[in-house]
Amino acid sequence: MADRPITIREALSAALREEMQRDERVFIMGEEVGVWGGTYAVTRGFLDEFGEKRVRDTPIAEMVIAGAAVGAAMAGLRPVAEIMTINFAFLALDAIVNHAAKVRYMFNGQFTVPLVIRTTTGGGKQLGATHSHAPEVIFAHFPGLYVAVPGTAYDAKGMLKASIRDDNPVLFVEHSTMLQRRSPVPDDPDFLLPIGKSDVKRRGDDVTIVTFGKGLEWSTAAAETLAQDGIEAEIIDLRWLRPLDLEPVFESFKKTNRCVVVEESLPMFNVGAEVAARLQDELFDYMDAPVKRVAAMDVPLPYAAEIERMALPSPEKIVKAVKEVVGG
Amino acid sequence: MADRPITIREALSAALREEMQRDERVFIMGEEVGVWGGTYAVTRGFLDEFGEKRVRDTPIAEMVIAGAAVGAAMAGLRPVAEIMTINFAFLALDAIVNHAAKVRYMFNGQFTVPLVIRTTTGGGKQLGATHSHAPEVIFAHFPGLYVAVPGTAYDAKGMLKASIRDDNPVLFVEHSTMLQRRSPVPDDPDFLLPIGKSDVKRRGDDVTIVTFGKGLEWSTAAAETLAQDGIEAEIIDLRWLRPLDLEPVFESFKKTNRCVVVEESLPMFNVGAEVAARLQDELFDYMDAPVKRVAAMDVPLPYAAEIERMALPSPEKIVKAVKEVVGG
Amino acid sequence: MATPNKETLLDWYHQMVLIRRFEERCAELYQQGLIGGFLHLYIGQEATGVGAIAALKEHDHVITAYRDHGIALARGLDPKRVMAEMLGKVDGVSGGKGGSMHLADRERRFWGGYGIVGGHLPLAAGIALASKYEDRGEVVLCLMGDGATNIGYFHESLNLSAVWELPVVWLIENNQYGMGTSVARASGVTELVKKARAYGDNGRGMKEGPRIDGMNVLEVYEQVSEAVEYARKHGPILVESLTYRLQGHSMGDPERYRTKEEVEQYVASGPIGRFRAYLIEKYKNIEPKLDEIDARALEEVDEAVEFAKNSPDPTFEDLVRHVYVD
Amino acid sequence: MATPNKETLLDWYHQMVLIRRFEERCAELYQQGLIGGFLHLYIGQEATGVGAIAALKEHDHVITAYRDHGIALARGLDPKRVMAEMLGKVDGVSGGKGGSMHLADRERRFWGGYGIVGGHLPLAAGIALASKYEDRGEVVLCLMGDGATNIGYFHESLNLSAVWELPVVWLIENNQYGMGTSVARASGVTELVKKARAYGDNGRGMKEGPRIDGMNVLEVYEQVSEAVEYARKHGPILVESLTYRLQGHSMGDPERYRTKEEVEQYVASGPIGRFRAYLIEKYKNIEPKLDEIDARALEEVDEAVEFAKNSPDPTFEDLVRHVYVD
Ligand SMILES: Cc1ncc(C[n+]2csc(CCOP(=O)(O)OP(=O)(O)O)c2C)c(N)n1
Ligand SMILES: Cc1ncc(C[n+]2csc(CCOP(=O)(O)OP(=O)(O)O)c2C)c(N)n1
Ligand SMILES: [Mg+2]
Ligand SMILES: [Mg+2]
Repeated sequence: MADRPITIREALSAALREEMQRDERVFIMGEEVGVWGGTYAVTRGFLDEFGEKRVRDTPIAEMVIAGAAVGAAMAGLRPVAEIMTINFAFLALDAIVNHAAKVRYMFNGQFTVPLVIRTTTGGGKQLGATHSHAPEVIFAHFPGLYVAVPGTAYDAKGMLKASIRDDNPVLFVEHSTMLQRRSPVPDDPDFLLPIGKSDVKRRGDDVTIVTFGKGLEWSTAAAETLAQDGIEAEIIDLRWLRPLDLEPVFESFKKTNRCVVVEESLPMFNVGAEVAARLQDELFDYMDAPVKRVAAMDVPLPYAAEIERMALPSPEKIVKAVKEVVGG
Repeated sequence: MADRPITIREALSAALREEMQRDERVFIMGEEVGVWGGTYAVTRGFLDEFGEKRVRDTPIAEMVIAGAAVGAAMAGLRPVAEIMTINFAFLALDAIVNHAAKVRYMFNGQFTVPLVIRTTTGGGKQLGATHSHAPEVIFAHFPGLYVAVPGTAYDAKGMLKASIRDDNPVLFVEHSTMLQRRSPVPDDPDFLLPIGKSDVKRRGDDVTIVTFGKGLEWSTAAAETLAQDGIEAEIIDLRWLRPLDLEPVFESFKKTNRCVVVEESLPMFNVGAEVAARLQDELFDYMDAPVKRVAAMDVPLPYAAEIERMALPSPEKIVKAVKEVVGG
Repeated sequence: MATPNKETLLDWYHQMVLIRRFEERCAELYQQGLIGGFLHLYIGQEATGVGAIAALKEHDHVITAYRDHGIALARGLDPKRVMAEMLGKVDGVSGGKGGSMHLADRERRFWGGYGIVGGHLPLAAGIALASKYEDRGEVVLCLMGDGATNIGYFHESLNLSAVWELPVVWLIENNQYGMGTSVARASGVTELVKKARAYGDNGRGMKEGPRIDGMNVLEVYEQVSEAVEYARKHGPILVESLTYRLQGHSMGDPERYRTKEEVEQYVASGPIGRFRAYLIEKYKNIEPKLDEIDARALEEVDEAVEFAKNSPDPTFEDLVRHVYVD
Repeated sequence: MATPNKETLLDWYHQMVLIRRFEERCAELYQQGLIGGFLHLYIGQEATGVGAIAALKEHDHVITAYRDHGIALARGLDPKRVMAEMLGKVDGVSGGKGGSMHLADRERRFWGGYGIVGGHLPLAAGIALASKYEDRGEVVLCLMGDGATNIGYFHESLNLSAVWELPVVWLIENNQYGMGTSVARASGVTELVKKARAYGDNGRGMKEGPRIDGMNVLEVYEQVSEAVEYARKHGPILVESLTYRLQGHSMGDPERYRTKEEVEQYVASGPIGRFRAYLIEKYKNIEPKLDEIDARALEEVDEAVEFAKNSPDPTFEDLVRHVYVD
């Protein structure tokens, strides 16, 4: 079947619809997933198509949204629970870490938690400090969970379908400012992408840019600017923070010997730290320059547009970092 | 006044008592801080000494323990709220990050949050997966908060007193297996240690060990073993994960050119990642070997003693890592 | 409780109209792209905010959720500075860093709007604790939506306030929906004030207060006044105000969860029209005065917008300031 | 509800005695350092666990907190494997990885003990949802302590179960203390079953069930049986069992929060003694049979310890297994 260009929103919608059609046990629950049609309109029409049993609006109660989804998954269903935004997932941290991620382990494999928790991440929308986090990295700290951070419609669809079919709990993190981004996506109802595989999004020999989610967009723009200056960046999209697949990063670095990590996370204890630490450990002899990191500034995000923008990564900041590592 | 060797428990107790005596606005609240005398007996006798108004037992309700403490702090008190163990602080993540850490910023400095949240961390006590975290690093990810991780009685006292007197919110993380450790501590009721200063705990020229909390104990034991082989380790105790003071680490590394980071955290997106990333960035030309990291294994902690031990750092693992970086 | 005289009633009328005009203007400015983020209007709920805050003393405290513009104005925050906050300017009450959801004014003892549903409830308990701890005799008025009564924060905060006998009036603004979810679809009990029964009994702990007509500013004032005095003397009380939001949850709400007819019915019985009719009935020849107030409110909003537009943007220095106390 | 015959009653007696002996042995093994971590004994609460679980069908579900040994044994888990878990051995019900607080047995539909207070309540709601979703007619019995009723999880879970009409019996084991905090010091309302009123009303949502004498296994059985049938037909119900823990919260509790006299009074009216007296009264010449059961229970515990001691320790492979489904 031919690939059609669709938006990330459509890709998510299609993935959910196909998996719900395929398997009766798959259902969705969360705030405003039903009557409203999803805060970001991802589940519009689902209530009519699948009915109240499988499209379940919940009270505003993140602890039980996550926790009840864990229980339902343990007991044989395949819930796709939605936490409206990752800011509110802080309230569900215990349910996610102590239960979703651990019941299998601590009961010695007796239980399985085939659960997907979908949520949206990211700042840049003038929502102020309580509503502008991109903290997916702190969830990825904990074993037992997978953390998906797709950056294209293609990835969103293949990764979400794979997450729903997988028997492990997945925190599926969509970027709220990217839902309108469009790319070709297979119609094939069995189109799946592997769990935990990063992806080379652009080829280049001069520098490796490691990124994910919104960082992909910024990095791609930066790469275009850099190309005009004759610097060809290779962009590795991690796609998953857990399992974290650094093989393609290592491969690339062996060629470029230079790396910049780009993410919307806060600047400390983040993905860039892990990537830099692993690179210097694994490929010490290949390092021609230190790994540089581009992340958000170390402040809560403010409301006012201009200063919010200053606090976030940008193609300009990436270009600057790349130029530092390629020297000159 | 002469320094007396006391335990960490006594140091914490003395710090709290002195600050409560000094300032009426300082009070403690939390589960079992009163009648029980503190789960770890840190506040034994406080109820009798200070009365019910200032020693407040709470229901089992971590969200409101943290959140009410934030409100009380904003309104002029200086609460020391206790979250029994850091495992339960997951339930308070929203109150800590969205409110304790951010109300000052998002309201443009109108409010001040002179709050200390005391909690205990760490595995190694056969408590199983829900009760055996050492996740202080995820809290340190967020600006607006300070995160203290003392490893000696001296530090515990000076840091806790400074935290109580400081006008910023501090997450004060005590290691539950170290409360009986003893060291000399000044009696001086104005003995304070600066916020955000790491400390050289051992001098040595061959390798820099960066650590905190329980890691200090393991690293000290490792250093003794290494000394027998003629390897002198310099141990830097971070003492705070936020503000993170890497200056002494850089100083040390300029001399040793080799570094191992030791922590009880999980292995990804942790303190070792940050330290390694910063070292390779700041002191690229001083690196004689990659920075190595010793952390917990990437599993939830199990109950059975022997395998729990395997999952945690140990002096042996540190010795091995050091020998790798010093070559040979 | 002081019986409101004519001047007071006209002041309330002014506040309600000012809020309405302010919110309408915010909607326009949002469409023009001058206000960003989420914008939650208070249109339809004016009587609750104005009546409840009128029941407080100067030294009492107010705290609410993100639907906070009306509360801020009722509490006497300067419309200019509130509007400047909407536009993200340095003269905004939160310096342009808080935005629509995060207004606050320490001077006016308005502790803020808060974006996390239920997240401000424990703060309210803590503020009340400080009042009690220092024997200040101050009460905290904590407003929240109907949807917020289902979150864990509600339970823990109300229970703590009951056990510690804290001076809080917990006021539910039941506007019948939390986003698109009606009360009956979100809560096991639909008379929300009954939730008090989980926190008190036989005169101990939480008091179950009244369910009041939140579209009637006088009733709100009277009932909340009693609740405030109860809280000042005895401890926490839960009150429910039945109201309605005439606009979407926030800008861009498709409003699939309710019918046009339902909304129109509430437009007809809106709090401002009702109060205006009451005043006309009560005081003869008051209409010119009311018209004058209407005109003044519009002017104030114009001035506020003007002020806000002329206020500078925050700078990099503002961005990095106030993360910590220096 | 089937009226229990003699055989059934003797079976309950056996379960209660087995639990008591098991717990006593655990205390010893803890002192000897063979059991690690925290150890929360069920001594004093046996009638609640045994009576409540007897009210379930095979296909129903049980879930509880960390005070779970008694519940596990009442649900028919093999004492050998439970003891092996205490000792952290591979033959333990959780392979030695869960420990005392985290027992579970999928076969017996015992979903586990959980260490986070209130953390298992949403799981119970989810398990009940699965039953309802697939029309299985199964009920979930979710036990919790009195202290757990104050945490946000309680509120959110009970409310969700009410809104979704989930087949759950929420059973509060009110042993009067959460660690050292008495019910009255922790909760605004002290008759905990009244908390149902926040989640239901007029036959809708949560049903307020009975407050029962949790020291009387027959009463527990009868009342919980009714509650289970209610839940199976209509949806959630909250039940409170009044009981007492005769030991400290966990090993090493200084017990400063209660007097010796209080404890002794409950020892005197303990559930096993009371039930034994009832049986002797009801069936003549039953005493030798009861003595035999007592002896058998002791043997079973001996065997369990023997088995546990002989079971191997988990290995590195166990350490790294089951983090994910492969
Ligand atoms: C913890 C949390 N969950 C979800 C949201 C998203 N959200 C914002 S407002 C809202 C509805 C709140 O309804 P209600 O409490 O009735 O207040 P109203 O908007 O009607 O004033 C939701 C779900 C949030 N801000 N915080
Ligand atoms: C969220 C959380 N907070 C605190 C604790 C520590 N803790 C363990 S048991 C307990 C008391 C629980 O009391 P209750 O629910 O009455 O159960 P009981 O121990 O009496 O059976 C506490 C505070 C915990 N395990 N989880
Ligand atoms: Mg509402
Ligand atoms: Mg109890």
